[in-house]
Formats: sequence, structure tokens, C-alpha cells
Amino acid sequence: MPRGKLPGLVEGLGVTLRTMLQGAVTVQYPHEREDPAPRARGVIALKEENCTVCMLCARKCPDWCIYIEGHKEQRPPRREGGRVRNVSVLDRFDIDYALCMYCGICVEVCPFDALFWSPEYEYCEPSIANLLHDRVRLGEWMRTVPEQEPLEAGAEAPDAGKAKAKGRARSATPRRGGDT
Amino acid sequence: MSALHLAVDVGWGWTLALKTVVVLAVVPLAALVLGYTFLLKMMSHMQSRLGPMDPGGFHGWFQLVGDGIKFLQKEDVMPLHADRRVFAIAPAVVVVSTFLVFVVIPTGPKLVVESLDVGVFYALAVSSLSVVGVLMAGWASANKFALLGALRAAAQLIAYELPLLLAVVGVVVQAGTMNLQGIVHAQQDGAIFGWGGIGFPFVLTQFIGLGLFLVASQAELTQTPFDMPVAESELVAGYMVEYTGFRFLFFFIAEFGTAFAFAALAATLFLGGWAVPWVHGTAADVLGVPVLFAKLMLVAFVMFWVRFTYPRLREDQLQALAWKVLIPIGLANVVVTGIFKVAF
Amino acid sequence: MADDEQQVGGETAEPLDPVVETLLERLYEELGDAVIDRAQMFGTPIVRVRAEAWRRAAEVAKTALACDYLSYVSGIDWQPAPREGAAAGADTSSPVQPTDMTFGLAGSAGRFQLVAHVQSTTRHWGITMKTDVDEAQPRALSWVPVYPGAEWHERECWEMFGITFDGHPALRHLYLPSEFEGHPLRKDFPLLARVVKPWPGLVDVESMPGDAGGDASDGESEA
Amino acid sequence: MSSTDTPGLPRFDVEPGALRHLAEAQMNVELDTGDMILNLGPQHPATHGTLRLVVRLDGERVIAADPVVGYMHRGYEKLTEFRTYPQITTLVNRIDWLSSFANEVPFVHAAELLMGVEAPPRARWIRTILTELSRIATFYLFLGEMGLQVGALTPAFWGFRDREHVLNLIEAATGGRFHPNFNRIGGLKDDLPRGWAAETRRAMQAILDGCDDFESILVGNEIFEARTRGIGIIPSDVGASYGVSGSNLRASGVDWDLRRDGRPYLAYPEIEFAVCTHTDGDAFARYWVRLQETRESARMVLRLLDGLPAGPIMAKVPRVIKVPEGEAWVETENPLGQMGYYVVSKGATGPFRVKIRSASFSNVSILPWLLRGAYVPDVVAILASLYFILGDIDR
Repeated sequence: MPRGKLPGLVEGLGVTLRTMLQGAVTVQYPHEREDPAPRARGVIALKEENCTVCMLCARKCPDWCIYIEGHKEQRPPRREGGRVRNVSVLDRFDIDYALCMYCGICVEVCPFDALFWSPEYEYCEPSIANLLHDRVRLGEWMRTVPEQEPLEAGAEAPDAGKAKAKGRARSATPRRGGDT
Repeated sequence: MSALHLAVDVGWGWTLALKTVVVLAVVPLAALVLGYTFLLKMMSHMQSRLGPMDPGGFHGWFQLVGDGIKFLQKEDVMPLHADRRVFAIAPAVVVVSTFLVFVVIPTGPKLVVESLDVGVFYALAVSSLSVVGVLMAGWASANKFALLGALRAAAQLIAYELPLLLAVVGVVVQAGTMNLQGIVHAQQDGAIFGWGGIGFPFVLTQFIGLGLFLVASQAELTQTPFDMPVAESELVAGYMVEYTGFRFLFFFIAEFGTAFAFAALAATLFLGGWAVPWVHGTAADVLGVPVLFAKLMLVAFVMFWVRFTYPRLREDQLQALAWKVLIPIGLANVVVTGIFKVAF
Repeated sequence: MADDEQQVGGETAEPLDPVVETLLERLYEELGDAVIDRAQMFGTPIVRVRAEAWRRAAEVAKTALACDYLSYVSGIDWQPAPREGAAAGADTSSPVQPTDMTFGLAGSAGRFQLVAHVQSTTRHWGITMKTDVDEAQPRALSWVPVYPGAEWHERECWEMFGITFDGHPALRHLYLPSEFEGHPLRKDFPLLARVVKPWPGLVDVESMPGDAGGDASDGESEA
Repeated sequence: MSSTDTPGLPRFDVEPGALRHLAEAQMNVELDTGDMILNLGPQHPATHGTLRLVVRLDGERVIAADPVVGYMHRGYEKLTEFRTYPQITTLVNRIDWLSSFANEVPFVHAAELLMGVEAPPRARWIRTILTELSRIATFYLFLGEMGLQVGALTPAFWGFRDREHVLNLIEAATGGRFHPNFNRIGGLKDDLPRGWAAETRRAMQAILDGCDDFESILVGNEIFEARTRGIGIIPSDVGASYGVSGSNLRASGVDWDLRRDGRPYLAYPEIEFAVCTHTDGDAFARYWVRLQETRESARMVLRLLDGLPAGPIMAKVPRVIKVPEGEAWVETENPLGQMGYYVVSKGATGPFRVKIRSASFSNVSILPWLLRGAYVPDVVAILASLYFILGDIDR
């Protein structure tokens, strides 16, 4: 039996003693909070005025956890003498976070920048049914959507597409409105 | 443990009652202190954690008390096929053995519940009573993990009684008495080559004995690296696996209470116990408690430090260690001590 | 038949990798005409052997080709999944596979095939083998005597495809409960999760007359 | 231990069943004790997850062990047939959930091969970095966990503590702490955020320091050695024929690493790294190899960061991914061993059949062979040293 050589055992004691004196890494959660990375996929926020009820997110969702209903309305023309606009109006936009796998496909496929990731994570519920967030709840998350962060050296400049739009996510003006 | 009952002349009945109350109060308190200091705080910090911080406000001092209250509220669950009576008695047997050890540990010249002439012998004998309770618990649980744990515990405790005793024999030989009080006095009044500045703590000559005692008591307490009877990753919790509520609380109190008792024994036998060399009389009675507490905490620190650092041995390796290494060393120590005793 | 598959495979037209060529040569030497067809799959040879030579193929791979390492044994059901139920037509979230039965590299005689991959830890090459399994009575010789690691793979294959392995020590359920009925990886076994729930991607916008609405397909329904 | 029962002697010529009875008879005659069936799991601390191990014991010695898996079977091979390629990366993420990113790589690579697309260099390098980070995250948990299983409580927490750095990095880059879903066919979803490289360098230093701690508290510890040396010996030929792969096989002296020896993938052909092997094949060797590989991975990440090329991270791919007809087998050296996908495409938006070859499945299938004759405490140590993730067994 390889016993009797003390050094290994003593060294171990030394390491634990050193660790004990080093101080803890614990974050006392409700009292102090760590900020998750801006990219963290915490919760999906909905910018309702951008949504055109195109159903793309609901279709691409691997879990079938997005439920959308809408109807069409006629709006008066923007300019004098213009065409009467047909507008899709969102009636229901629910994401069931009890099913969601947080893959981010919906956010990615949205062609009108209506969905965004927010790093917010404090929305656990005692009842699983409450994890179904409706469009009002999803809209509230928009406040927590961070700005687009700069990229690492050597990265290509983000093209004028979605990346920039995300940076402006919080601005009030709808980019493409609800027109079809 | 106040000096009150010694100052007032009361009937023996009252003295007995007071002594009982003191012992009954000290054991859970001891378990709390050790559990909080080492299990909750020292271990946490060794693992880069803080441990409980909220209960009670200051560093979670109330956590274990709260746990205890929680255990008391819990339902008393018994396995369907358990041997109900044995199952119920087992924790009590274990905890009683802990209580009995405390009886002989002196905390001052007069502060001792019962100063037995066979004190050391008694302490080690009653401490091993717990194995009966452990076996009862393991058997009565009607659970294979519990049974395996209990059998391991039995084998282990029997194997480690011997080195434990041998470790103490050296001290007994040197002190010339088995009375714990006598051993403390021998250390207090002793002198190193004529210099009595710090008395003569036996650790100076019996350091091998102290090492043996610590290793063996670690095994007696079923602490890592000898915690096979409760081995979490193998036997889940060994003989305790079916226990909940206040019965589990009993085991918990017994575990840390016994750790406290062994630390106190080690402090008494090797570090001079309550004694401060130049303090005598009532002053020693007053100082004895904190002095002993400080010494035993030092010993307990080492015991738990080892517990939270090392992996666990295998049962056969543990037996081999006991019979092939510790016992020969212990015997040699006794012989050498005897020779020195006769020669000087 | 072999000619057909040369076209299906597509890649056999490419020049064979030298390593692949050596491997195949040795295999032909040992197995002779038990090898029905061969192909190359991105640098990995893939051969189809006769069912009765299935175990022999493993032995040859282990000895002559030094393939000491068993990667996996599994099955394929080449039959296209029936698209049934009310939602099947509208559900464009699931990929639409061709409706006729086509076979992959090295071809197949019918619906079920076994696929296995073995590798050499010393020579760093590997070979994929296939064999045809009868549809009515799916059986094959077990590889366990050659590669003991095949035991679990074959148990899985047995419960998932219903292919029996002769010479397997204990064909028991591996993943599924022992009272489970059916063979989940067969194409005609429905995926219940997709059957019991209506597809939420169905367009639920009340369209204006003469308006395609949000129905615009993203190209998936073309297939 | 009787000679017929010594793990370490390869024996193919005997039917497994026959040997079991032989061992059994011998034990019972020797000691004349009845045996006991002990059910480790599905809820047991040593099975980290829901593996059930039915062991027949004679005293504390194992006569026969039968792992029962499937408590977490999610049917991914079936699910893939109902999903499109981009959706599947979300699924394969969850096979070995400790190294999710590494799971995506071979699948995406298979699709890229079939489509004839190649990810740009920067994407490949970032993929490599993240794969190595996943490897560190996986191994780090093992390095602590192994201590826990042999009774040392403290290293487990250190494992969690330092792994946190790596998980934070993965989250900062991909957005997903556990399930990155960051690979896209043809590249990556996004480039790295600014400051990530510097942060990674710091974290790798912490990882290397942490490895030293593990070395002191476990590898050099005599008790740990006594517990792990000489138990659960996998001879290289037996291991290979069971399909044991990765560090487990390298610990048996097989110098085989798909990063170096397989079909070139990611940036591995372009950087230098050492492949660690150990000749003993026991639990200690497996721990040692993983410890060295963790260090090597950390150094590799540093090297990769130094050479990170600039440029785009996405190749040109059609908006709707349709994979041409064909078959591909892609294998990679994942933290737990060889992970491979055999993808059959029929030209649709989703695969026709995906066979997922996961490492733990084969690594664990050797258990009945390996555990015979071991003691209960060794069973736990062997299980821990094989290191499996339940999702990787059950898929």
C-alpha cells in the first residue's frame, strides 16, 4: 500500500487551508446580483408594433411553443389620396416558457425585428401555467433589451441588417410599422 | 457548567439533577458549536463558499438551530418492513453513549460531573457503545444500504478501539493514573527538565500517541477518510439512510457531540485539559472552561480540516491501516513509554 | 443493380482515396463476392455485404483491416414516413421527404438495413458496412462474439427497428420499458408529440379577400 | 481476488453469461455466502443522473453488474426526422449537456460536408476555441466530481468554482450558458464580443492554477492513489472492442485522438497540441489523463487566441437550408470520447435519418465486464472515472 509518505497528504491540507483564507466566491443572490452577459438568452421580448403576424417564428419554433393569432384591418392612407392600407393586427402572441428551449431561432428568423433577447432571468413562477407569457408581458421585457455590444477585434463590421436594428431596438419609432 | 452547584451545599439528589441537566444541555450545545463552526463555516470557506449567511443575521449562526426545529416538526417516518422498536431505540442508544462520555471530562479542579478513577477506560468504553446503536439502526431499517453501512461501522469501530486504547495507554503510563483529573494534574504540575513554565503537556512526549489518537478517533467518529459507514457517494448515508426528523437529529447530535467529546479527551490527555500551569483553585475553575474549549477547538479544527480535505479509504484499506500500521506503532509507543517510565 | 447505385451514391464517380482503395482491396480479398457493392463517403469506404456474411465481415474487419474499435451498429428504415392526419398537409415545420423509396450509398435490397462503423485505433482508418435485412423477418447475425461492445448497440437496434440478432446473449429492451410495443425508429411509427398537438404555425390571420396574407411560405412547402 | 476474475485479462473466447456463472459458483463455494442484489440508482449519488446499476453482491464484492439505462431516453434520433437542420442543432446540444457546443460541431460539419460549404477560417477558429472551452468545462466538473465520489468533498466545489469562468465565457460569446446553439451551417451565429479574448486569457490562467490545486489535493494524495490505482483496469484491446473512446481509451495506452488522427476538422490541423496517454488503464490513469488534457486544452485556447484570424464568420449559404442527397459520417473527439453523426439526407430541409453515436453509451457498455470482482466502493470510483453524462448515454 502506498502509504506512509506524508508529503501528498500534507500538501492537500495546505491547499485547503490556503483556499479557506482566500475568501469565498459566493454571490449572495437576492442581496447582490451578477449581471448576465448582454447576449445571454434570458427571455424573449416582443416589440409589438413591428410584428406583422407573419407566423414565421411560430413555424420555425422546434418546440411549437409560440402561439399567434391576428386579424386584418383597413387603415386610412398615410398620405392624402393614398391607398387604403391593409394592416395585420396582432390579437395574441404567447410564448410558453415551460416548453421553450431557448434556442433563439424565432428571434433570428423574425424578418421585421419584432423579437429580441433580453438577459432578464427573474420570471420563475410557482405555477407552470403562468409561464405562458402573453404579448403584454412579452412587451414589458423590451425595457430590458440591451444595446448591441461591440465586437472583438478582427470581426467584420456588422452589416446594416439586423445587428444595427437591434441597437435601435429601444427607440420608439417603428421601423417598418405594421404594413403589409 | 457553572460553579454554582459546588458553592451551595445541596442534597445529593439536587446535585444529580443539576449534573444531568448540565450534561443534557452541553451535548446539543457542543454539537451546535462544532456543527456551525466547522461543518457550516470552515468547510464552506475551504470550498470557496460562504455557507449560510442569512438565518439569525450574523453569518447564519441560527441555521443549525433552525434545522433542529425543522427536524422536530417533521413527520416520524418508518420504513414498512422496519423492526419498529429497534428502529426507534437505535438513535437513543447512539446519543446516550455520547452523553455518557461527557460525564468524566473535567473542566476545572472541581468542575467535573463525576471524577472516576477509571475515567479514561470509562470514556473509551462508553464511546464505543454507539456501535450497538449503529448496528441496531442498520439492521432495523430493512435497507440494504443501511445494513452495509452498519456492518462497515461495526467492523471499523472494533478495529479502531485498539489503536485508540493503545494511544491512551502511553499517557496513562506516563501519568500513572487513569483518572482524567489526575492526568490533567500530572500535566499541570509537571516540569520539563525542571522548568515548570508551561507544565508538562503530554503531547511533548506522546506526540505519536496524539497522532494515533487523532487517526483512531477520526475512524471512531466515522469521519473522512474513514467515513465508509455513511459514505455518501456509495451508501447514500449508510445506517442513517432511513432516518428522518428528530431521530435523524439524534444521530446528528451524537455525531458532533462525540466529535466534541473526543476533541475534549484529546485536549485533556495530551494538551493539559483545563489546566493553565500557574492558575490554581477557584480561578482554575473559572478559567478551565474557556481554556479547555480553546484547546479542544484546536484539536477539532485539525480533525475537521482532515475531514474536508481527504478522500475516503476503502474498507479493506482501513482495516489494513488499523491492524498493520496503527496497532504496531501503538504497541511500540507503549513499550517505549514503559521503558522511559522505568528508566527515569 | 450495382449500376443503379453507382449513380445514387454519386461519389463513387470520384477517384477513390488511396486508403479507401487499399481497404476495399483487402476486403474483397477476404470476402470475395460476399461484398455486394461499395461506395465512398467523404473519405470513408462504405460496403454492403450479404446478410449471411455479416459476422464474417466483422471478423475480417477486425483481423485483416485492423479495425479493433467498434463505433456503432444501427439500422435504417428506408421507407418514407407516411404523412397522415389532418395536420400533415399544413404542417410545414417538419421536413418533407421524397415519397418514393430510394436507397443511399451502396444501395439496398429493401426497406431495412443494418449499418455499422468500425475503426482502427492504430491505423486511424475506418469502414462503414451495411447489410440488407429481410422486411418480413428482420434477422441478422450478431456481432457480439467479435465485438463485445455490439451488445448494447444491437439491443437498441432490436427495440428500435425490430431487427433480431442471432447469437446475441440477451436481447432485452435497452431504453424502452419492457412492456413497450412497436419499434419507434421505424418510419411508420408516429411521433406522438407531433400528432396530439395542433401545429401552432397554421396561419391564424383572418385574410382579406384576395390576399395571400401571412401565408407566404418560406420555401419549405415546395418539396 | 481469484485469477479468473481479475479484470485486466482479456477474454473473448468465453460467452459472457458462462463466465458469470462460473465466478458466482466459485465465490459461493469459497465462502458459502448467499448473494445480495443491490440496486444502485436510478436515484443514487454515484450515478450522477438516472443510471441504474443492478449489482449482485457477495459481501461487498460484485459478482455481476447490469446497468439499466433509458430513464432519460428522449428519442433524439426520432426527433431529428421531424426537424429541419437548423432546428436540430438545438437538440444535439442537449445530448452531452456539459459540452453542448462540442456536440453541435460534428452535426453541423456533416451538413456542411453534404452541402459542400466550408466555414470561413475565423469561424473555424472560434469553433475550435469554444469546443476546447466545452472540454475544459466538462473535464473540470469531472476533476472535482471524481474526488467527491471517492469521498473528498472539497474538490467538487472547486470544480464548480472554476468552471464558472468557462461557462461565463461561453455565455458571453454565445448567449447560452449550457446550450449555446451557436453553430450555423456555414459558420457561426455571431462574432465574439469585444474584450472576450482578454477575458478568456485570464480565465485560462485560473484554470491552469486550478489544475495545480487538483494535482495537489487528489493526484498527489496517497489515499486517492490507494483508492484509484489498480481498479477498473481496461486493457486497450478490450476497451477498443467495446467502443470505449476518448480519454478512457487514451488512459489505456491507445494513442488515438480524433483531433489529430481523424478526418481534419476545425482548426486542429493548424495548431500544435499534445495528446496525453497513460499506460495503466485504471481509474487513476483516467483521472490523470483528463487532468493533463484539461491543461493542454487551456494552453490550446491561449494558442488559438493568439492566432485568431480576422474575417467573416459566415460562408454563403442559402436562406432555406436544403441538404443535397447523400450520406455523411462525421466523428469528432468530444470531451467524453468519440462522437459521431451518420447523416442520411434525401435532399429535404431535414435529414432522413441521423444515427447519433455518443461516447458515453459505449463507455458505459463495458461496465458489466469491468465491474465484475470489484468492491462496492470501487464500483463508485470506476463509475466516476469512466465519466459519463446520462444524456450522452440515453440520447
